[in-house]
Amino acid sequence: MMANMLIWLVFLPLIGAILLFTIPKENVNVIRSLATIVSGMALILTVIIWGGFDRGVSGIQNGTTLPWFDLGFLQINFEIGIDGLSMPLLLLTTLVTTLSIFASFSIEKRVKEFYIWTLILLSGMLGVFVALDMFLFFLFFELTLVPMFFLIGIWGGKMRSYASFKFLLYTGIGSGIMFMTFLAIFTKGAEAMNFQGTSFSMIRLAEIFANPANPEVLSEGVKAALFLGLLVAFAIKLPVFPFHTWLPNAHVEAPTAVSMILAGILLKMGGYGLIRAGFGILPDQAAKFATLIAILGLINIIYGALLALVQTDLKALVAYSSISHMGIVLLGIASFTHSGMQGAVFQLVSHGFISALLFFMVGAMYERTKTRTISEMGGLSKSVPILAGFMLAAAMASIGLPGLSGFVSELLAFIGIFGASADLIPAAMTIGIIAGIGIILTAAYLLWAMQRTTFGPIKEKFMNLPDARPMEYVPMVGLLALSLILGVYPHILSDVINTTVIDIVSRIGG
Amino acid sequence: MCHGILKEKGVGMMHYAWLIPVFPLITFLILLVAGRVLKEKVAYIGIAGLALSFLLSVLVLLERIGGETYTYVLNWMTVGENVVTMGYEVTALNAMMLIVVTLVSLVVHIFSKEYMKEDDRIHVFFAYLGLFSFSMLGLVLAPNILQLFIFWELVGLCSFLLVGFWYFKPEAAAAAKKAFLITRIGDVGLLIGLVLLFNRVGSFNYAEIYTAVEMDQLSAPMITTIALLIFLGAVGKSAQFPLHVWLPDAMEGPTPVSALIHAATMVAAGVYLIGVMYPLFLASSTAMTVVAYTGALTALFAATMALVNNDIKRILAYSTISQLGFMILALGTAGYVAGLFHLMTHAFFKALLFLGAGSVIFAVHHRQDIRDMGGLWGKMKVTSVTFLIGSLAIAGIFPLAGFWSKEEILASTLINGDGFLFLIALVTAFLTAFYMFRLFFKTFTGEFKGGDLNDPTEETFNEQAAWEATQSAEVGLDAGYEERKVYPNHQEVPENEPRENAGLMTFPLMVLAVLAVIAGFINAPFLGHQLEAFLTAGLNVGTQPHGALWLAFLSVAVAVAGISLAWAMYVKGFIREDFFSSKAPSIHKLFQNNYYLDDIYLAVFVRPTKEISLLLWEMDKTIVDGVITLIGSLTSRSGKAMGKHQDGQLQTYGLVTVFGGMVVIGLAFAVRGYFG
Amino acid sequence: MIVLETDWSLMTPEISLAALALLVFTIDFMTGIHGKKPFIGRLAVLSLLVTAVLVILLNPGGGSIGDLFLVDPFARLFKLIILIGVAMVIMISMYYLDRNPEVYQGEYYSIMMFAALGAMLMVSSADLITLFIGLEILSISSYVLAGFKKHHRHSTEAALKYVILGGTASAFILYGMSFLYGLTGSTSLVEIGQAMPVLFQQYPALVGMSFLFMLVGFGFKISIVPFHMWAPDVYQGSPTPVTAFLTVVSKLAGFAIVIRIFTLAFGFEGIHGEWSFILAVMAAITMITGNFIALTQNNVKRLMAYSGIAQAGYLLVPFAVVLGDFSSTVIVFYSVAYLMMTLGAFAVITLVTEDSGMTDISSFAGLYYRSPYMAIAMTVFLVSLGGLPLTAGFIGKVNIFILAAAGDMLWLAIIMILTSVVSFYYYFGFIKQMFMTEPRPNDKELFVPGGLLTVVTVSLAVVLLLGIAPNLLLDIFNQYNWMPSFN
Amino acid sequence: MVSITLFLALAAILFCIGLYGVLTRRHLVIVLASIELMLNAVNINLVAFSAIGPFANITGQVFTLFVITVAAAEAAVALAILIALYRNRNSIDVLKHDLLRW
Repeated sequence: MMANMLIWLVFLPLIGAILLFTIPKENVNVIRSLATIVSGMALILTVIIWGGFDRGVSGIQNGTTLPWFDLGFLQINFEIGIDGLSMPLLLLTTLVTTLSIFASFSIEKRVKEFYIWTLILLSGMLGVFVALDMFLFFLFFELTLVPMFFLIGIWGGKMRSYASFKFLLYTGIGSGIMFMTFLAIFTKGAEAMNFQGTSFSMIRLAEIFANPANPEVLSEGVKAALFLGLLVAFAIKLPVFPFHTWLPNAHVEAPTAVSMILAGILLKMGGYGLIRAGFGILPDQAAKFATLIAILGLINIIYGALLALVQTDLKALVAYSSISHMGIVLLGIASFTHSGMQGAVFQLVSHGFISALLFFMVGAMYERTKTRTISEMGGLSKSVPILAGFMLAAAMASIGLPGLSGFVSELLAFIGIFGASADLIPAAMTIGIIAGIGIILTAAYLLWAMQRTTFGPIKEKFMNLPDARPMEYVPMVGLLALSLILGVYPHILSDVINTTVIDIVSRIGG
Repeated sequence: MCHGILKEKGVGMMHYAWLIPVFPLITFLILLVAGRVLKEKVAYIGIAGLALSFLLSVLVLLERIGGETYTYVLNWMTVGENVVTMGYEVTALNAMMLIVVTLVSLVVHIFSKEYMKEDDRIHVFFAYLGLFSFSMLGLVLAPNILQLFIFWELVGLCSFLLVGFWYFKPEAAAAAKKAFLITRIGDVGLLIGLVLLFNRVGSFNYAEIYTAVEMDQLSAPMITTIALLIFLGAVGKSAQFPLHVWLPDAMEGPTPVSALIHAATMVAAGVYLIGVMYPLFLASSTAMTVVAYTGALTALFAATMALVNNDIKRILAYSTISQLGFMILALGTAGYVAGLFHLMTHAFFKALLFLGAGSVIFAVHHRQDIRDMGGLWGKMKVTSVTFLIGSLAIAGIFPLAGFWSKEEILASTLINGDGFLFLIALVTAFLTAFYMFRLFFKTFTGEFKGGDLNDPTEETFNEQAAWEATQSAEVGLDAGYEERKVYPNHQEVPENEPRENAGLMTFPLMVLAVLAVIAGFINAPFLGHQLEAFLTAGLNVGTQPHGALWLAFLSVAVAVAGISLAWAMYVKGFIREDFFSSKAPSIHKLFQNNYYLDDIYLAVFVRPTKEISLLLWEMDKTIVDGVITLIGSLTSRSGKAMGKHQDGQLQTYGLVTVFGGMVVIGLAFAVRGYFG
Repeated sequence: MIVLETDWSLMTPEISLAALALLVFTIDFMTGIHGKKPFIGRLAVLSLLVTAVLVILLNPGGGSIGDLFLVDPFARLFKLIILIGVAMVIMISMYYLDRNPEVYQGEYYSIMMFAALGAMLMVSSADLITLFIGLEILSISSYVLAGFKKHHRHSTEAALKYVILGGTASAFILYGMSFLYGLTGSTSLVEIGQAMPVLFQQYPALVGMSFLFMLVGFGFKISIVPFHMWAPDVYQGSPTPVTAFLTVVSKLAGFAIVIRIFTLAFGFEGIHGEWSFILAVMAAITMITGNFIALTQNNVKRLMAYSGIAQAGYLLVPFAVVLGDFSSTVIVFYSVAYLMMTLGAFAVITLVTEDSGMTDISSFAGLYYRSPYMAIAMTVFLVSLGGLPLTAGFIGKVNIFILAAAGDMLWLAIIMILTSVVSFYYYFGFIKQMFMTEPRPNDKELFVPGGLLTVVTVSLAVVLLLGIAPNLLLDIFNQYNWMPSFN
Repeated sequence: MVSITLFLALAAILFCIGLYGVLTRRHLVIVLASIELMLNAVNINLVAFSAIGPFANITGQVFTLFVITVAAAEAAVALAILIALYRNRNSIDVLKHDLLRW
């Protein structure tokens, strides 16, 4: 039953998109409501799945394997399922998408298309999080490219064309590299099994790779190369320095709702993929490269924060802050501890809500002031106190204020990195301390931005800006509340993640 | 799923201790949602909430005296095999703290009702106050260091919000940010410290940490590291050297806020933190030494800066830093009770002084420079008298509260510290008395120098204040500082002479004055050190030092000397006011400019960071992204180059085809060796 | 082999198509050569469809006429592809000819049908002579078609280049064939294949040379680098439907015959290892060159030509990796996908370029506003060509990846993946024009004639259907024993 | 008995001359004639193999007939195209026809 629900969940938005096709484009309100209803239904489905999720099981639940097509020498299956890793991200996906649909009601241009693409995107994202077959995973991964290209390219800002192409090609290369590595993994797995029962199933391949009986085919060098391939592929999506440069462009140009999805969900596919494929199939290699991952994470944290410090565009600042925050994910998973891994997943979810909220706030401000340049704003608390308040709340969440979800993930990641075994990461302590500086920098750039946008004397032209519209409360309150709930009572989430995390960590003999 | 674990039986008042922070939280939520509607009545809601909290605190304290520590926790998060819990705990220390916090908060609420009455955003103010009270009480009730940290950050947030309450003032905005940022440095230390603790102890709970320390589960260097990291948190929060620079700037907030947060409660949280982690500190002599010296140095430095400042609130701020240094010094010299005792007494008299200052500022229409004041003694009777009591208390005059606690600190430095620390403590005590009475005399005695209060042309801030504001603004990475402006809150002023404020403002002063007089007796030797007995029961914090009688006389003598000097300089003019400044102008300037610490931070940390960031950004655009752009353009260029052969000439095509074929043939033959 | 004993019914589709083509030719002749003749177009489509039905219905068991003419699943599938492809091309042409009445219309259709006949003959042939005849029927028809706008300078220049280079290529093929014949004394591919193991031991150089000469010639026909030079010019100059024909039908038929020859004649294990590497290298160079040059193109037809070159590279990959049922399945599947997405795209291109009178990519500006359906369909085709999900192109391409990886040619798969990403740039350049650029001021809403609409709709449906449910086709393919020699 | 090698060499030379002509001559008719030359090289090969090859049989000559026929057809089409081109451009110089490029 549940498994069928997963299938429904993935295809429901696509069906919704097809339904939207049939509605004349003049019926803007019908289109908006339909999009909301479809994503709302997806949300309800995820909540039901969440409710039925067995927290005691570490492996895959609600799995289904349907034969899809046969190449004669290889059966490609539609293999899906969820575990403690994907469950939270599924919920994140539907939640953020639904809220971003609310946030996109202000879009007047080509409304119908907008929602069609959004729903297709939603299908793709959900698919990524449920796919257990590498082929399927790649399919859904690629499926997100096209809608995103359109969403940035049509509804974006001045440089939208550049940004959309950069996104397409850069992340396209990323998924290309990913699939190359998948192919190599598949081949090596097949070789190891003497071409008996070859499969693209991640679960199956993980078993094959874990089998110590296959040493000669799966030499260390090969496995290391495979892992590095996955690392690079997902590093582009996450993004990790130095593969991050597409992100600021994409964010700055993307419309608010799209930025929300991009930062809130799309980046998460990178982190998820790294854990699912990289750590799932090649845990020993992941352990071997733990130091590298940790250092990359550290660089991300510091580099993103330093660059955010000098941004003049508020949205670019938030974009760089995303880069910085994704470093925490890397730091967490590199530590190979329960807390670190859990912190990473927690951060994926938490950053999903927080960055979406931040982008929404920046968008709302932009809509009113028509500028994103930090120095041109100022004193907005005066004219739009509620928006300014939420923006401040979002910034605080991003800073990692306790009581909001960002703190929990940072805490867990820190516990992780400081608790990392010295065999894995020799300089874990140093890395952790430098990462601590990153936290200070985060506070610095966000507060600096808040000081210059919402505080200070107000400009004459911003005196009569309208404050939050009723529709805007939905994403604002929703996202903040989610962050608050996770921050105040993280058990809700940690409960779901924990068993899976224990399972992942145990794979390196921990 | 979320079942509580009742650790100890005996459900009494203490079981309901969780309500203490919840009342202010409720007021916060009410005001957040309905504040705009309630408008004038918001103050009553806030006061009512706090009053309930205070009452409950009293009940809890009464039950705790003679009772046992009460703990109640819930599962908060599962990390691997470890379960992190959250809940509340009533110990002796936090029972005392509850009283201090709720009481000070209550009177500040009452005071604010009048003080903030003309502000448009009074509902926001009271909401923030409620949130702060909630956070501070939550901090106090925390049964584990993680929960403490959570509320620790929340009080930081409230401080940020309240310092920046008048957000439209650039200097307030800058100060708020500075306050948050600099305490954040300490917080990261604390965070790392508690993470390290967790990794080694497997729990955040105080009890388990104590046990771990006792059972030697932690290596000695690790204990020192953790203790120092935790101390870093305290340094930030309690504004100790070198992270003290935020507190003077934080005076940009409304005065009641300064009284509540930046004098009585939040800044004392650092001291409280050391208090709750005291077993850990005791286990490391290195850490204790660092703590003691930091406290001593801060006490002295801050006192010297207070000597030369002219802003009434800033003087009090430096005084606060100095007094906090005292407390930390006490803790660093094993004076557990002394430090916490001083925390309590200080809370009362410093809140009193701040509220008194607030009352003055209110009366003179939001001027803060003491050179523009004077002669208020006759005009503001209650304020003057209570302020005098406060000053005497802080100076350490028998039998006021400050005397008892300060004497114990001196004792502890003398007994457990070294001579140097004792000397510093003594000098600071002298300086304290001097600058407090400099403030008192300049404000309340002599002639009123403020001129016509209704004169709009009157520039009420001097260059000094403006300069400082610039500094604070610049520390905040904000080069584009705007011209300093004054934002009077009072649109209409009916009279042009300062006069005593309404009862709602004087009543809190009186309450606090009474406390400043009597609070000291709870740990008075002749009453048998009641507080000490209460606080140390069941705790292993070492024997508490007690001073000999001569120390008491010495301490009073020093205080009297300070007061006399101030009297001689500022009332009688026996010594010219600029005597020291003219004799040693460089030192005077050094004091006045906070030892140039702000400049140093700016030059050493802020500017380089900014420069590096700019450099990195350039690099990001040119190199990191440049490589990508280069790859892109190389691709299309190579495409162009390949397309160049497509020149439209039939025979070129043929040639390429044939040559291509020949190359393929050649390659095949070369590689595969068909002629083999 | 006695003529009368032969089962000529195996050739029924070819014979009937020849008859129908002649009929069309005659009708055209009788109705005067000038003027618009849509009915002849319809007749041609009908004839092709009838032939297609005949291909499906007749000889399901296969068989052969001596060793000259083979009917096996491989041949039948490619015949279907050719017939449907040509039918669709003709439907596109009907619109094109409607806009260009100066072209002799009846001839056009009948020559197109003859070309289809040649292609059909070619894919079924198992003998060098038959093969050559089929190839030349196709080629000569193509030369004529390329130059069909005889008053148009570009068209005639294209035809000239095509005929001269094509002739040279034919000479290369023949020269290679002559050695094969000389060494075996037979023109039958089957017999050559049987003799090959021994022959290769005896005369490796001569066998290699004949193979490579044929490779040059056929490489030219299927336009793989470095024998591709003619393609962009000819594609650009030819009438747009002819370009579509050349890109799809001619190329796929060429592929079919290359596979046929190399399987039957050079297919045995010993020699496959020798040339598979060369083919792989050529496939790689083809993908790189095609995609890279396409990046710089502004002319739609030229761009599609380079895109077609790149696609030829993709198609070459499975062939280079391994020969057999698996690779045939993959190739045929991709051929079907390629047929549909390319023809669909060309239908839209014809519509747009004919409407605007120019072949610059900017003629697509704002197509979404002018004809949303066409824009969306074009997007699907382009996305499919680029190899993005939910389209047949994605499945086809990924199958090729997997085959390459499984066949130990991961590097080839990697090049293919990377160049595919490069191709996003120009495919999405179209999309940008269609969706993200305002239409030019004089562009009105586009009227889509029924024929084009049908082509686009059919292609769209097939592309999407195969993208979602590739098993519809693959399940059938997996049952096939593509060529007798695969056993 | 003449060795078959001689015929093969002749054919090879013819083929090369033809190819050279195609690639270098500027007159289009000569280019066409060169293609014929290449095809004739093929014919010589086929006939030689047919007569004195290792597996001499008649098929080669049949093949030759087909090649001649097709070559004729091709030449006809080529010349027709040439004429059309000449009408359009007034030139049959190979180098002049480069409208389509890049």
